[in-house]
Amino acid sequence: MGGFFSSLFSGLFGTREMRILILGLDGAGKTTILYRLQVGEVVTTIPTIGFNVETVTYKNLKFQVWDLGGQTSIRPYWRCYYSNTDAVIYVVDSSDRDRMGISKSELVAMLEEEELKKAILVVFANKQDMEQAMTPTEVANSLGLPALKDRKWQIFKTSATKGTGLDEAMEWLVDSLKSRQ
Amino acid sequence: MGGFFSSLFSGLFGTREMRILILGLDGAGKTTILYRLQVGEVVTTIPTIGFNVETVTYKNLKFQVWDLGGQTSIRPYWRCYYSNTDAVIYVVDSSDRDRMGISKSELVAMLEEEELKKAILVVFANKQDMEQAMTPTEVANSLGLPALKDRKWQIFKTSATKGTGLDEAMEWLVDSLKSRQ
Amino acid sequence: DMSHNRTDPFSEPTEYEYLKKVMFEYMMGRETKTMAKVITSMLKFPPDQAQKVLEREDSRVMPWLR
Amino acid sequence: DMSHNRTDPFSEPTEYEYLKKVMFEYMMGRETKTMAKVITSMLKFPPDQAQKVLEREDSRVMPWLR
Ligand SMILES: Nc1nc2c(ncn2[C@@H]2O[C@H](COP(=O)(O)OP(=O)(O)OP(=O)(O)O)[C@@H](O)[C@H]2O)c(=O)[nH]1
Ligand SMILES: Nc1nc2c(ncn2[C@@H]2O[C@H](COP(=O)(O)OP(=O)(O)OP(=O)(O)O)[C@@H](O)[C@H]2O)c(=O)[nH]1
Ligand SMILES: [Mg+2]
Ligand SMILES: [Mg+2]
Repeated sequence: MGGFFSSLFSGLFGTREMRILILGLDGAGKTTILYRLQVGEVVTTIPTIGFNVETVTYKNLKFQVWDLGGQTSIRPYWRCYYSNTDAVIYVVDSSDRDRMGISKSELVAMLEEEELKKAILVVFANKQDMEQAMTPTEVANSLGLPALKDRKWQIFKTSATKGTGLDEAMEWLVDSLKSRQ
Repeated sequence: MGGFFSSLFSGLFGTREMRILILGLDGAGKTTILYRLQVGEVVTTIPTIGFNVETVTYKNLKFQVWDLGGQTSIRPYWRCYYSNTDAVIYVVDSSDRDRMGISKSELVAMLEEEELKKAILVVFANKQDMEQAMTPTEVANSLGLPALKDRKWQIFKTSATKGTGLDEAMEWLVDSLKSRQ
Repeated sequence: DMSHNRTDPFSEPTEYEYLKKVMFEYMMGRETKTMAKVITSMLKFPPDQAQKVLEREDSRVMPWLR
Repeated sequence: DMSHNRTDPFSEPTEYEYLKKVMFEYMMGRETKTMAKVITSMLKFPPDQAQKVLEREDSRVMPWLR
């Protein structure tokens, strides 16, 4: 009986699209990552004034992925998109040492929001192909990740343009989302 | 038979609300007039940033009356309201000699619009209670009304605050709308 | 002073207040076709976008005629 | 220079472009609840108006549950 109802349930509700937000400062590589994930290619991007939203299928899971513009003046509106979010991909330009502090404040403010309390956090230490890139450990420390409480999180080194590290990160994310259900 | 169908028709369509716009420069008295017509009283007004829309019943005819703000910066948006308009009440502050030229240009621009081609025009030479008020004839000439072609129009002297002249004007409007149908 | 090369129509508070009023009415579903005309012209929507929006308004006013 | 005492959120072209984009999506009926949140906060709707708008969005997402 339980089996019948639970499979009925997964039939009705199990195919709900997961909602994922890609956040991070302007120029971090969010849009590049979104289309890498969706079409597997590097697309030419312009700064996102607004958002891109695409359906991405990964390991039989369907995601509705929102890539929000990261410029200073429109960052305050990120919060309008938080409701019902399952995971946040937070993208950092690992070579942008000067703005690591700003990136941290935005991350901290975001994680304080009630609506994101249960969201899983994956940090992409992006642009690892650049010479001056900080290591994932350095990025994690700069963002204060080790001090996070009550949060499932992980950091991965990625290069969206070279296409490295993304699979590993997405695999972790998918597993985390599945095991959470 | 014709009688049956025509009364069926008037039953179905005859009660369509007439759409009337009240236009004119800021401070001309549009909002004062709208509420004079609707509730029969002088209300305290503030400059209209946006519009007021009210249902006014006059001699068994139902009007949807739109009073649009007349300030310079929002006048360009009057045209968004023109569609399906049966009549325009154009209100002039008869004591505002300095701006009679501006009032004329706005009127002329309005009457050139295709969507208002069939609309009846009633001009209210308002604020007749003021000492320095121009006469209706002077107002009509300043606005270039005598030169109008293909337009059913009439001008009335009114004082929205004293309540004079409005009945006469509305009576003419109602008769014109009825005879037009 | 950035106000000289601004591309938006909010050169004065009146227009901003006006937009808010019209947006509110639109979002509450009142006279949406008219409000849509005001919004698309205040925000200077490109013609193709304005047309799409207004066509959509037409179709929602009388769905039973489609 | 009027830009100092302006009450609108369009201190730079980016916000204006952003509003246009979000308005268009809203008017095309896409993700209207989320778009409504953005619009009401960009235009700084008074709390009671914002609430009315968002309640209306809730009711239109699932009319069959009313
Ligand atoms: N070297 C290098 N460049 C990258 C990488 N990822 C993205 N970029 C480049 O960084 C620039 C900005 O990338 P976008 O994806 O547009 O950045 P964004 O985060 O979407 O920026 P906003 O839309 O303004 O918030 C582009 O020129 C990308 O090609 C990377 O891993 N390595
Ligand atoms: N003396 C006199 N004052 C009038 C008359 N009609 C209106 N007023 C006054 O003129 C002022 C402006 O009137 P409103 O009705 O607000 O003007 P409006 O045309 O709606 O102006 P906007 O909303 O800015 O376009 C108010 O103080 C009114 O009381 C009138 O016939 N005589
Ligand atoms: Mg982008
Ligand atoms: Mg008024």
